[in-house]
Amino acid sequence: MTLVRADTRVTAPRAPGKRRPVVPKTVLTLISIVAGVGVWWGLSLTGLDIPAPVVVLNRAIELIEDGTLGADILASLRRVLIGFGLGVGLAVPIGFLMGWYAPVRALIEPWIQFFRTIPPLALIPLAIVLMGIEETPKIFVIFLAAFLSCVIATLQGVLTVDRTLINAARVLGARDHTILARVVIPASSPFILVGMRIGLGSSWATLVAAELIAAQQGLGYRMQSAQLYYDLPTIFVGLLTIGVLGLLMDRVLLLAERRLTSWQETR
Amino acid sequence: MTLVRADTRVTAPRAPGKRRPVVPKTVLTLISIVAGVGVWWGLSLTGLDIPAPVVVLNRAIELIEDGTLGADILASLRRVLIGFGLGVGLAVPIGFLMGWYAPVRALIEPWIQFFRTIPPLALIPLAIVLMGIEETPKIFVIFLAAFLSCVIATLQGVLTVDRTLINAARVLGARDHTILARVVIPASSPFILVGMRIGLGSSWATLVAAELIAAQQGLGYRMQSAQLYYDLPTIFVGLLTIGVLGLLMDRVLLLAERRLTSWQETR
Amino acid sequence: AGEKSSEKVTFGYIADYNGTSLLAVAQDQKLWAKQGLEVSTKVFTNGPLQVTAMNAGDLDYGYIGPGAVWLPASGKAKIVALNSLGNADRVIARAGITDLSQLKGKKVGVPEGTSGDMILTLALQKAGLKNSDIQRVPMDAATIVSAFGAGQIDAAGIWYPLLNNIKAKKPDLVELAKDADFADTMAFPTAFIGSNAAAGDAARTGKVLAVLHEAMAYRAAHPDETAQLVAALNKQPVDAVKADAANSKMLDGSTDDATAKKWLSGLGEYFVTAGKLPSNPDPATYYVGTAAK
Amino acid sequence: MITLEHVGKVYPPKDFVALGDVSLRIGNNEFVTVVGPSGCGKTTLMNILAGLETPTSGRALVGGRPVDGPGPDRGVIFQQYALFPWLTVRKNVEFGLREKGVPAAERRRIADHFIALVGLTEFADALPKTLSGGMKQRVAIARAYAVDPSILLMDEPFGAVDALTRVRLQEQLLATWSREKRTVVFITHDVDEAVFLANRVVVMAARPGRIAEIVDVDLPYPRTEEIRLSPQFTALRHRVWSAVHHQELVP
Amino acid sequence: MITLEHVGKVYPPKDFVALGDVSLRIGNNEFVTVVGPSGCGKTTLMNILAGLETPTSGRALVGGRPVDGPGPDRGVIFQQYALFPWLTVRKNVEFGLREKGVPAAERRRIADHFIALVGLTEFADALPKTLSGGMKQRVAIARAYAVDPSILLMDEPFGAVDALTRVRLQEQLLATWSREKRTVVFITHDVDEAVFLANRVVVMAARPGRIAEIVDVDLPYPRTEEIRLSPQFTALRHRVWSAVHHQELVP
Ligand SMILES: Nc1ncnc2c1ncn2[C@@H]1O[C@H](COP(=O)(O)OP(=O)(O)OP(=O)(O)O)[C@@H](O)[C@H]1O
Ligand SMILES: Nc1ncnc2c1ncn2[C@@H]1O[C@H](COP(=O)(O)OP(=O)(O)OP(=O)(O)O)[C@@H](O)[C@H]1O
Ligand SMILES: [Mg+2]
Ligand SMILES: [Mg+2]
Repeated sequence: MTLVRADTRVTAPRAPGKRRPVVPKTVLTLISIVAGVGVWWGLSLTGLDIPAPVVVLNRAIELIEDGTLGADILASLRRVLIGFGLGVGLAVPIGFLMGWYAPVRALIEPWIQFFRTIPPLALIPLAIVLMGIEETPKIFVIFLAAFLSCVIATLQGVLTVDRTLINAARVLGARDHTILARVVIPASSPFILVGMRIGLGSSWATLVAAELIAAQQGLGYRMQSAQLYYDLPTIFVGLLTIGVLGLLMDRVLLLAERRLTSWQETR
Repeated sequence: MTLVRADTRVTAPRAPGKRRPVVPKTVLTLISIVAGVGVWWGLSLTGLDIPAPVVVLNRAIELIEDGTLGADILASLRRVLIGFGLGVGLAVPIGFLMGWYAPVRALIEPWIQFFRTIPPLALIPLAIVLMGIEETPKIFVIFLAAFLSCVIATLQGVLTVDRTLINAARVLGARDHTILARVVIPASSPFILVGMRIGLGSSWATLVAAELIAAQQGLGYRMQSAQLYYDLPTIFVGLLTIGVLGLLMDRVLLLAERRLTSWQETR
Repeated sequence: AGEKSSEKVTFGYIADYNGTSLLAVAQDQKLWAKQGLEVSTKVFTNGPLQVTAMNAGDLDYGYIGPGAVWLPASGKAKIVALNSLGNADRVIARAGITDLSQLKGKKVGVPEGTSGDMILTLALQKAGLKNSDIQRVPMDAATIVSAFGAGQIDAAGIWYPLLNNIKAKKPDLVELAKDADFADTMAFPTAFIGSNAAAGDAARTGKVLAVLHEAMAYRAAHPDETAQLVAALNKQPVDAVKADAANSKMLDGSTDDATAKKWLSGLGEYFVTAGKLPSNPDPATYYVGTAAK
Repeated sequence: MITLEHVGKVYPPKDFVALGDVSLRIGNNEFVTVVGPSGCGKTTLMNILAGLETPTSGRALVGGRPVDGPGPDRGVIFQQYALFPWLTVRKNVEFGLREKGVPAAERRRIADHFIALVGLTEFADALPKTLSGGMKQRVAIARAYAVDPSILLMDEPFGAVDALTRVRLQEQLLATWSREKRTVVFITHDVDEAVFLANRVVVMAARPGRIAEIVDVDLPYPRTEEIRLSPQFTALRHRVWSAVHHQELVP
Repeated sequence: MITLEHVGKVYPPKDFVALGDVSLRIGNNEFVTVVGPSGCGKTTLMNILAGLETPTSGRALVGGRPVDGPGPDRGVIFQQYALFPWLTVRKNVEFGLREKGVPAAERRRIADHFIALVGLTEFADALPKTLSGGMKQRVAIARAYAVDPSILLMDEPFGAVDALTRVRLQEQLLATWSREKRTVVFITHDVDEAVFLANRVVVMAARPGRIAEIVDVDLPYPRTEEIRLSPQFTALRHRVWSAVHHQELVP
């Protein structure tokens, strides 16, 4: 049946690499982190109101030992994961609807851009009135931060999808929902990723605001109450913990991206 | 000299339009806004802690008449424009450097993602310590919000640029800086736009935090001090003004985008 | 000394009646110029930020409420003068709760580190309850207004004028405790503070004190005019400012050192029991009001 | 049955006339090739048949009904391949089958069959970015064949493959067409190919895009090398060639 | 002078051998065409010469120096056109001139000249997305010609244009080449075209990519229609054809 002869594959031993000896990325990242801690140390020595790394480390050890940090991390991580997950999960279909059906966009976009400009702090009274003081309003505030970043990115991604790919899917019989799942989402995954990365940052950055709402524990709450007592070491422990958790989640996203967008023909 | 005959162009009168009567976009946007105000009115009637639109409008008129609102808008707009402008202006070259030179990325990226997770509120003491209490720290906080959103988007845009276009530029003799200006920036403009739109929202959302730093006027300051007396109408005037200004700036961005990315072959 | 050229002073404040009144008077009556000072005022929303700015060298003097007195007490700044005694704080509860002891197991909103926190702690002590006997729900002051109004919490430590907003929604709420209930053991002074550096400059601090005292005298003599001045400066309605003013007892500058130190030491006691200070320092170490006089 | 009635296409914003006034009927099971100078509107015409563009005047009917969007009854091979870059060769070929609801095992069998047909068995799991231009084009061919549409719209489908592969693909296409009697609309720049494959060759002209001439090819199927070398073939070839280029040679 | 010394290219991650061991010398001012089955490594070879890919073994020299990245001395026409979609036709053509520092007025003159050469004068201000496939390809040609490189690397440059335009572009290319004596490496699938244009035809074979045979074309320039019809031409054509396909016919 085959009229064109199948090509046969030939495999060769790997050719001797000619790459210049390059410093591996992780080493650079380590150097960068060490340098950053150095700058911090330097600043703390200038007499400015910045606690030294050692002081912060000691405080962190204290907080770990009495279990506070662990409990705070769990409480905050849970809120961020749920809020962020819901935000991204909703942003992708809404962004698609906005990009696909112009009237939906005309109806929704002004509100999204409007709510983007509202500081999370200002939303809190409304959130409490509508959702009480349990977990819901806290997660909602985080959700909103993730959602609003991600939906704009998804929208732009959908608008940017190459028309010929959509056409190719349509002539193969694909309906709108399949085009969403199998063409638009993969094609706009670089945009969705940008939205997720920015949204992830926003989620964590909003945590302090979210935990103003009657939180009993959580990293944001801990920082907030430490601020009232000018307890800089605790604030720094909070900042660093949030930073490290955010960084780790970001790496997970990047890893996922590398797997999902390896098809791209980029540099 | 011409061996291939030049094509001649034929122009016809516009064919009779067959389009279905579609509601124009601006009408939809108007409907959406009216509906939003309706929802607001409805909420204000339920006895929730929300002032009615009329009350807010009256307060707005008062604030306009005594010149407060105008002065606040000017002060805030100036901060946002400068902070946002600097943020975007720096994000594009830094994002390019990160995307183009892997070591730069390895060095900088963790810090960017780290600072993304820090709530602007927590930055304020540091900003005061390092930059005093004049305009600089206020603008800096806004700058950071815009920069951090935009730099991640630009980075992703640079990473996503089609390799063949870069190759085409290189075989035409382009050096790195020309490739940046004439290939990478245009090709990643949809990404940069996403970063700018999200960054614009963040800039405005950060305004309240920025104006915690010894601001004498500004929309964020006004809302903050209205909160001392729980003066909800004034808070709402602030929120709406910020929302409307943010929306207008967003429209300007979209307009600029439409002009800059009309070359795209999108749906 | 510097008669010819005026000395520069930066002064932080909070835009309520307590925080603004003296500065508004001083500006209106040109009291600064009289002392050869040139002032630049900076508005803040809380005390700790002013202390941060002071320690960064950007601010010479500032204003704090009673909840932030632990800052100077722990050596971050010096108190240069007492301004007023707060009488605005209340413990409130929803209708049906008639006694402090009934707060047991209830959800109580508290803006931590403020005078609302203080009045609640004192009230609980008086009723023989521990912090763990109630469900303490930390939230900021504006949030308490919403949460109480929406019935999300049963009680709260809060103050006027915010309380007026709550009353508008829940006219039947009950006030379980007020500042005056603790008048014999505790006062709630608001204060002007100076950075450690600024307070060390006795000559200039003396001039600043002179301004403040003269303004206090004017304020005591002309309460209505003062309210007008504050309303104009902060762009607030005069009625709201007056209502705010009624919640505190304005000092007129005649308070003697012993009384001031008694109040401060009482506050220090509270901060120690609340765990915010390791020990109660002698007010003389951070109160320089008369020393400069 | 495909019918074009006075179809015109004007592109905004400059009111550029891509197609002037095209009328054409293509019978069921007919094999029509389309030739014409670069930019004369061949792709535009095909997109209208596919339902991807709407004519600005006139109308296009397929099976008696106006074309209203694309459908799996009309398979399309695009000039620019339009492979899904995130799917492997096999998944690309399976795409349309999935939409049709073919079960997984069957899908794979069909896909592998057509991948073998275009000689890419060894590359079934490769991503498009690792393929050469000609290999991409062959994937696009396999993908369109796999859904087994009753109408095949092919835009220069064999343009990027070498001569021998091209001949084999031509023979393969003709064999399937004779067996399963599809309707085929086939755009090409190769006049030889146009005559060799077609029942009728539609010659288009540019500015505005229109049909200049229709050449009937009365050669018997199966088309063999002999037919290719026959004087009849040469004559037809010449006729199509001059029909394509006459309009350009005369001012 | 272009020299390839035992050039090999292995693609990760599966160690796929795109080029086995290719050695070749191309003299100055030579016109070499490259033919070979789809996927045999023609584009890969050209990318190595252009400096866009590094060989994994062996080395490539141009003018005696190892190729170390691309340069404006080597103009490239890509198989996929690679136009800048945000630039008009004219700006695309001017791109390389700008890099060379040609002043604006001169730039425009040159660009318009080459745009006219490929018959797109009316479309000088159009964006690529409004062009047909063949028109895009012609823009890519004009863009490469405009920088006037001493070496031209062309990957199936005339594949998407109609037959007449193709003949004209061929003649045009030969005329310029004879006049200005450039070195041209020209990939094509059209055996006719390969023989008609070249001094030498390099025939490649696949799996692994390698040179199967080099056919010298001893036909005089200028190449005319007469030469195309000469028995010598037919013989050469046949020889190249069987060289391309021999390897595939024998298992
Ligand atoms: N979106 C568009 N906007 C404006 N003009 C367009 C657009 N698409 C196509 N055209 C014009 O329509 C004409 C016909 O284009 P089409 O792609 O149908 O040509 P073609 O016959 O397929 O050419 P080729 O053989 O080169 O592929 C061209 O002149 C082209 O410039
Ligand atoms: N990035 C890559 N990764 C893996 N394999 C690749 C890559 N690029 C090309 N190849 C393989 O190298 C081989 C040669 O590709 P190349 O593009 O050079 O072929 P070609 O001769 O130009 O073919 P065509 O005539 O179809 O364009 C092909 O089998 C292809 O699959
Ligand atoms: Mg076409
Ligand atoms: Mg190739």
